[in-house]
Amino acid sequence: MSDWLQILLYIQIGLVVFCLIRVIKGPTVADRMVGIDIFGVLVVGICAILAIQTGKTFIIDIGIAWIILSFIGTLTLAKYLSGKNLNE
Amino acid sequence: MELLLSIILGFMIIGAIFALHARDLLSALVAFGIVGYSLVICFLLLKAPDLAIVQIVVETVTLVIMVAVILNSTREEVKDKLRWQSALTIVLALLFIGGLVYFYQVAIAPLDELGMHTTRMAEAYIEGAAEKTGSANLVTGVLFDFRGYDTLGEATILFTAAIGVLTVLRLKGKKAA
Amino acid sequence: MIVYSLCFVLFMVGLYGVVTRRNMIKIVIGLAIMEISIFMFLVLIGYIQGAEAPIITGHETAVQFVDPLPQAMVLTAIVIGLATNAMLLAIAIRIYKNYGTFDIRKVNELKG
Amino acid sequence: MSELVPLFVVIPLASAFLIPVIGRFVPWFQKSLTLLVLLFLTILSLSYLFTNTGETLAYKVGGWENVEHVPIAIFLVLDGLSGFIVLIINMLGFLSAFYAVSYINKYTAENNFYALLCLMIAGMNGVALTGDLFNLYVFLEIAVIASYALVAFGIERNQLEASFKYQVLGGIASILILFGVGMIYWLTKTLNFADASTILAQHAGSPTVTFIQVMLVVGFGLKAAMIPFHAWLPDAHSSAPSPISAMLSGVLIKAIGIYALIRLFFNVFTISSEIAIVITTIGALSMVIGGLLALRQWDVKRLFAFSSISQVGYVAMAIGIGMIVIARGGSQTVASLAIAGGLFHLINHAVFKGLLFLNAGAIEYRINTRNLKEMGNLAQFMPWTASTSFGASMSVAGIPPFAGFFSKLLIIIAAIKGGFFFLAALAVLVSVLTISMYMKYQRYAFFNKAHSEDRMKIKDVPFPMAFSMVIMGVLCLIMSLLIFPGVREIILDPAVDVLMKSSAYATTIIGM
Amino acid sequence: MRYVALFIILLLFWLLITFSLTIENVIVGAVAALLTTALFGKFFRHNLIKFLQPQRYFWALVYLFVFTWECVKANFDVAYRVIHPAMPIKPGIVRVKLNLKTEIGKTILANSITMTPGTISVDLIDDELYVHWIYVSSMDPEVYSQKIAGRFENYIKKIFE
Amino acid sequence: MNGMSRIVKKVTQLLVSIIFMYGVYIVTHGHLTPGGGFAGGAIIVGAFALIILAYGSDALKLHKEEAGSSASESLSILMVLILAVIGFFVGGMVFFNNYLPTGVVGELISAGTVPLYNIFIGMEVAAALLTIFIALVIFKEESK
Amino acid sequence: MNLAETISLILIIIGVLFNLFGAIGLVRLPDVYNRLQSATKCVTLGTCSILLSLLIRFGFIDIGVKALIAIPILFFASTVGAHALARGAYKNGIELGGKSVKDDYKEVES
Amino acid sequence: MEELNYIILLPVIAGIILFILPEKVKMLKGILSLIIAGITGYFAYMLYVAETGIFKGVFDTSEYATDSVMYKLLNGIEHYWSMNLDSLSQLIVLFIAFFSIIILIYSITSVKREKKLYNFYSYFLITLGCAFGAVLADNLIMFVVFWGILGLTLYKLIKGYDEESSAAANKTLILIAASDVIMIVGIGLVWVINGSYSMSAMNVSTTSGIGVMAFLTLLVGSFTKAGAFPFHTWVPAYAQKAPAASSAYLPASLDKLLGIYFLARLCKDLFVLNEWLTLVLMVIGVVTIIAAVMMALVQHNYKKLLGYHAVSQVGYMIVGFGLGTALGIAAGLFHMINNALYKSGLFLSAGTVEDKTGKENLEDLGGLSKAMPITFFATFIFALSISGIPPLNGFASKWMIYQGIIDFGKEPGIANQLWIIWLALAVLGSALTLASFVKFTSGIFMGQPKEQFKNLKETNFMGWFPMVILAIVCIGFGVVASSVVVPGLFEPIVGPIEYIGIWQSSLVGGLILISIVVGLLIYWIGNFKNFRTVDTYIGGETAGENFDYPSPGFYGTIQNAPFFSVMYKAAEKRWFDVYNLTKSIVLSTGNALSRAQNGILTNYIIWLFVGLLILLIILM
Ligand code: NA
Ligand code: NA
Repeated sequence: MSDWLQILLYIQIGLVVFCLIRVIKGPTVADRMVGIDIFGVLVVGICAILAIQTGKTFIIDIGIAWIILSFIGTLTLAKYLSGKNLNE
Repeated sequence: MELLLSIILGFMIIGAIFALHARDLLSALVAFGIVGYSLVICFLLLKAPDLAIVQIVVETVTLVIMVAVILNSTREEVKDKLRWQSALTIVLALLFIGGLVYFYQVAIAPLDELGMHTTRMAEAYIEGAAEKTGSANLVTGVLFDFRGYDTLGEATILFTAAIGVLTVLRLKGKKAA
Repeated sequence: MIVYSLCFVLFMVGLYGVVTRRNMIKIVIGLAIMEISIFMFLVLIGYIQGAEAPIITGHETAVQFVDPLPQAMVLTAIVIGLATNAMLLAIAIRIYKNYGTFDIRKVNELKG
Repeated sequence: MSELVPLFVVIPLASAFLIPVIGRFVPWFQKSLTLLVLLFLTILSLSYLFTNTGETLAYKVGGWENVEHVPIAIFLVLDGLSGFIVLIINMLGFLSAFYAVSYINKYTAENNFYALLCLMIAGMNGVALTGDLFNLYVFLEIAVIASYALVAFGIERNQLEASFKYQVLGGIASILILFGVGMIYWLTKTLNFADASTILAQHAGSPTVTFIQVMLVVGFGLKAAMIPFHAWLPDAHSSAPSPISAMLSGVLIKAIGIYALIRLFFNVFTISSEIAIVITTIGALSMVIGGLLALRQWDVKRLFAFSSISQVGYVAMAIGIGMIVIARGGSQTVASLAIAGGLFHLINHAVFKGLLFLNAGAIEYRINTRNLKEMGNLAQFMPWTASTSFGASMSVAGIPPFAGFFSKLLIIIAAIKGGFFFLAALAVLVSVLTISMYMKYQRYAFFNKAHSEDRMKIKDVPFPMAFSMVIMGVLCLIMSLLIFPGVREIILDPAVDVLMKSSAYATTIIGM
Repeated sequence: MRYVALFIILLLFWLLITFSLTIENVIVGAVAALLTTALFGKFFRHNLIKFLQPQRYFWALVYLFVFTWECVKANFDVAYRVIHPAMPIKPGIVRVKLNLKTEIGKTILANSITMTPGTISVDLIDDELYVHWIYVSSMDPEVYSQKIAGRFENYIKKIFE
Repeated sequence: MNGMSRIVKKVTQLLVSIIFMYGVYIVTHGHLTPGGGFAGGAIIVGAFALIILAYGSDALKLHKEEAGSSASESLSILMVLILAVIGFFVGGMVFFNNYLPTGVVGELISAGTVPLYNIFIGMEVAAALLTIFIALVIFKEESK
Repeated sequence: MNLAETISLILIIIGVLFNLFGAIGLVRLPDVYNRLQSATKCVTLGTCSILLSLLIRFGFIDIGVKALIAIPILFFASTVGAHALARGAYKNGIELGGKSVKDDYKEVES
Repeated sequence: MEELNYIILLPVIAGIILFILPEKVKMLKGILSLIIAGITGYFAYMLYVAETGIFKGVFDTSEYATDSVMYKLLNGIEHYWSMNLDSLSQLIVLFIAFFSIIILIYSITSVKREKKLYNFYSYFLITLGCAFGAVLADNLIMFVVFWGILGLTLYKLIKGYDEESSAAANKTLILIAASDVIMIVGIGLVWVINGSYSMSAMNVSTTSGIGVMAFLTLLVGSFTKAGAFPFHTWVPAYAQKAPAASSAYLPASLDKLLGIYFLARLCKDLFVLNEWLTLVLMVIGVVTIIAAVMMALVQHNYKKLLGYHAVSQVGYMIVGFGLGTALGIAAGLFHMINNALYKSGLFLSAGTVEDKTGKENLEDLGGLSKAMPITFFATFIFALSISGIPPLNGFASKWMIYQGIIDFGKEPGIANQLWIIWLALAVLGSALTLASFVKFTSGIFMGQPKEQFKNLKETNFMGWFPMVILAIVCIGFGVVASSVVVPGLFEPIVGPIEYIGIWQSSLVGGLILISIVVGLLIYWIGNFKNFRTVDTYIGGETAGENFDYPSPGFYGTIQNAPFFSVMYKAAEKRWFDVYNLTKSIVLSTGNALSRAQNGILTNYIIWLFVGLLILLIILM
């Protein structure tokens, strides 16, 4: 079980590379934003796997915090894309 | 562990280089965000959940205020042609970086390997910290009890920055004559 | 020790950015990257192989915790970094309004 | 008395936190609170110096006792040296704040000004008092972030430019300092000065320690604006509002630069002659190059700013000489003479440079220029400004009976007695440069012919500004008394003792 | 009413995340919920009478299963398209007319559509949902409206309207 | 139309109070779980930021808010200081004394003053970040 | 390894696989809208699956419940995020990719 | 010996108190100052007749031996406050008091008219006190403190409200203060060698390099104060721009007294000179004589002309001390006193003339002898005296110097071998002095009186009285030089003067005569036409502007001579001015360095890290 989890954790961490590739390749800035948005969700998965591994509740807290903040970050970027000032 | 961290750090380095080279500021921001978020993964792996959560927060806040700044100005990158044409410059730069890295290597060689850390001052923080402070989260215990004074300073810095930002961004510097 | 070295390389990348970039926002990013490398460095110092995160959940018996002190330091340092970045950005935007550019090389009225 | 040590930080912080709230409703609140607080702290530091001559007061924040001789609390240490620095900080702070009462009138956001000033002072007091490496970094950041904002306080083009460059360079320095602190923790597993010093002593001379030392020299060297880490200073110090320039040049670069440097290199690291030579060399370089650059300036505040680099170079060089002599086991007399000269010059520079910036502010306040070529003949119309600036100029130029003369005397004589003839010659050379630049200032600002006819009607500055300047002018003169044993024993000697008995620091603190 | 509902929801949320029923915890949670309600109550604009009708919860459960199934299908669909060497895609944005009245219903639908095969909601203007579709299989509005929204619309109607 | 699309607004209505609540949770459980005053405070700011993003700043009547946030910032950090200074008077002239009973490790009401520090730091951070955020977001200089 | 553990492991494997597909889609698909399609859907579902595995593994105790709470939040956050990004991208003038066959939204925007 | 304290503290404290009085009551301030000066004069006399010795611990703090703040403040001051009263300081103190009284008398009416000269009397009195302090100090640090304050008050006694005077004031203080700093090095070196700051305990050999350095650095201080080549350049600038009372007080009298006093201390008590140092002194002496007088010859501005002479005369004193013999030192001291007498007199008369006419250039003046007979007479005496015409005092001291040089030549040593050169140049200097003073006197007082000066009247009593006193003393000292003055004033200092070899009065007398003839000749060459203008005036014709006194012609004649033209051009470009030379070097270095401060942040960061790398390379 724990070996499996370790491998899955590494795979999940490895997936982050795809986001990095997208962020670097672009080509539009929206693509890059998608990259970072997905990155956030992937990390929630990492948190979850770590939580299973260690059995510590608080790691889920980090995951939830991440969901929330990544949501806010994505909205900020999206609002930027739509050409509005953040306070409009 | 060390290998995994090294790989993530490698990604971070690549992301950082891209962030610095992106033609478009917003892309640079996004890439920088990736670097900061990757740090969170490292923190998670290094058993620093407190830092992970704070780093997420800070990275996002930084991102948001940077976006606000760019929205208030321009996202166009400054047109700069790097004057790195001469091989000499590159060689010098590499020598420079190489030199620093070399000295750093020499300096850290006798120090503890990763994971081989021992505690001295923190020994007392860990030993019986729960009884002393009653805080289950030792980092919080350290922050607010053993080193509460540092934390007061930290909060003060944020306060200072807020006052400073308000000061810098106020409408008029001088009263109308 | 390879991690520590990579950390330092990340530091140098940030430095490279601060030195070569002309855009003030990029300079801020470069500084932030340098800061990130230092945070990483400090946390690495406090890491102990096989130890637990320094939070008592009530289940563990006789476990070793990683050193909480570097973590507390980094936490403080992260906030300080945020504060300095906020100040820098506030100044940067004000400079943009005054000089019409983010190019630090064009912001050079003070010299000599 | 030791219970009062945290007050140096707590009180200015509290006033900084109160000002934005209450200052909104009570118009005179910011000024009066700031003044009261700073006056109180000045008196407190004086009372420490007069009542506890040379005694070290250590305060453990949180009341945590040492565990098996390992200090775990953050220590606040008030000894001769930090008492000396704290006195300078708060005294200058008080005078600058008093001056600002009318100077800052023309700006908006006065509340923020006083809040930031209090924060800066709290930060510097924190740096001066702390006995903990990381705490040093934290309070240093409070002070510098407040100073970043204060430099840009007027939000004019040049202020913004200066502030940005200052922040970037200061940010790099802070990162290097944090890096150094981290490496010390890595090596010693402790952050306490005293505790770390006992462990660092076992590693003295190892490449690791040398690397750390270099990081810290560069980091704090930048904060102290030593050549070649000085580039931010002329911009920032000349652009800031004058009371702030006075604080920056007079106090900040010393409290968070020089003081931190000497505290660490005397009391935490084992004094090594290599580092001592580095500090001496950097000091001498700063002294010469700063002087050469200052002489050609026509912007009066820029002139003062470059001169600060030069004068702080004197301080660093003198203390470096002291370090070399101690490291080589040379004569105690020479070492203590050099260190006393350095510290004496430090306090002198605080006063006269502070005063000079206040003078420049007074001139700017009345005729709205900093360019020497646009001044002239002001001595006839601004007698207080002119006479105090004369005192300050003479003091910085090292002309008796002003205090600056005696500190330079000590430095030069110590250099000669220690066999550093070349350094003595440099000190003399720079002294001549200094005289020339300040005579240039005197000539073009206060004498010469008036730049325009409408200047003929100007009046001297309002009372608060004049008052601060006069007090500092008088200080320029009466601080000469510091050379006499009776006064020296109270103010200067305890500070020198801390540095001379550098290893006693650790044993005292750990024993507490 | 709205405020009370929000308060209850928040307190419930609190108790779930803290997962503790000690008296202190409930008090702290209540205080926090009260504070939150006071601050953000005005943003909580839902018609709450409906939440008292139990059949809506039943349909919600049903919807959950349907939706999960669609979701899984969607994922295999995407996986297929992504892994297929030729990448069989034919993307486009289509306009879907909604029959829903309530704002919350439309929003849930839009979000559901985002999670289901090959579609993603781009904008909601009046009653029309603009959907990016990875494989535009039909050009007929009737057909694709049913195909994209129809699956969920009825359930959502039963839950929210 | 001010703000973002209707979908975003609707979901914001659902989420914003949850986010705020979560922030409060992080703050108050700082001594038990990761996070604490700083992280929680920042999440609380996230709630406000979300509203500004979704609805535009008019929804919060910003000019007042900015003043209010900097005032509450001052007050809360002052409270931190007062908490620390109370140590002077309770238990032998000790600054930053943990003068409250430490309780049982792992319980919500434990660790003496630590949760109180967390709460006030949380408020301070929230107010400070909100101030910075608002200042940067609504910053518009008079035309030069 | 008991049943709960096995199921949870399977769920995790499924989740990671979905994440993998999403990530591949993120890299392979041609334009931003398509990338959003694949990435949002797969990665959100994958992550939800992993979170669900926590509930299965630990049951209704604090950790499982917390994971359960995370799922709807994640659902709303990521779908709305995707929607906002898609809309923003369109408003920003990022055209549909070359393979696109239909664009009804154009009329609204123009 | 309380006078030792009072003579220093009384004027200083009085000066500080006078700051409080408003400028409106300048006259009152002057009278008060005069009273104070009178009292110090009494003290000076008391000290002159007192037994001599070293007095330490004059501030006896034992009675304050409680733990009071005052005690703490003053505790330890006795360590610094030690004085040495010997015959040399007795003499100097006496003359300082004398000159200050004389000049104060003059100033009471003249300074009243100087509108923008603030706090003249305060600085005057502080100067007085500090001059006493410097002369009496035994501790070198105490000495240098007083010495430095004198530079400061010197600066304060000039009003700088126009371009030139502010430049002059600037230059003055920079040079003076620079020399003070250099003196600190000397003091440090002396401390290293001798282990104490006490002058009386000092007898430093100049065989070692460190000893030579100590001597030379201290010499710089002495030379700058006295105004010797190459540190003299502040003197003419100051003399031209300062009020007459200031010029007469400091550069002309007190600074000379002090500078030469210190030179005497250096040569006589503190150091044992080696022969190379003697040579250096001789060279500097004669160069000072010749260079300064050459510059004086071509001046239009009569105050500047006097300034150059004030420098030139110092050369004779340096030559005197360079000789190192009792006769030489006595001659140097005698010349110092004489010079102070006639030079301050000349400044007073120049001030009077300027005050009356408002003109600064010789071309604009002429024929004032009728209007101002007393001034003319006094000036005439001073001019003769400075030119070394018997039987005036200038003659007497120069005579002693020539005699000294001749005797000096009889000893072995490098400098001694060259005695004939020193002698010739000294004589030439004397001749040139005469030439220029003929020009000075005739330019102002003789020739065609200008229309605008027709209604001039003699200055008032307070104006001419000091000049007359000085003139009388000049004559008196000349007449009774060998019988009273030298034995009475100088032999107590240098010991009985032994004349080695024959008393070559005929040779010396001949030299004096030669110098007079040569001087007149030079004047005649330069002013050939001029005699004719004077003739026309004597013939009773009305002279027009065409026949104006043509000083420029005189200027041209010498300036165009082959060797001199090069030198004058160099001087015009200020190549000899150590101040300007250094200034240009320093400024160009600063400009070069400032290129690095180019406003580009990148560069700043690069320096930072290059510095870091260099430190690492050096240390690791
Ligand atoms: Na925490
Ligand atoms: Na405590």
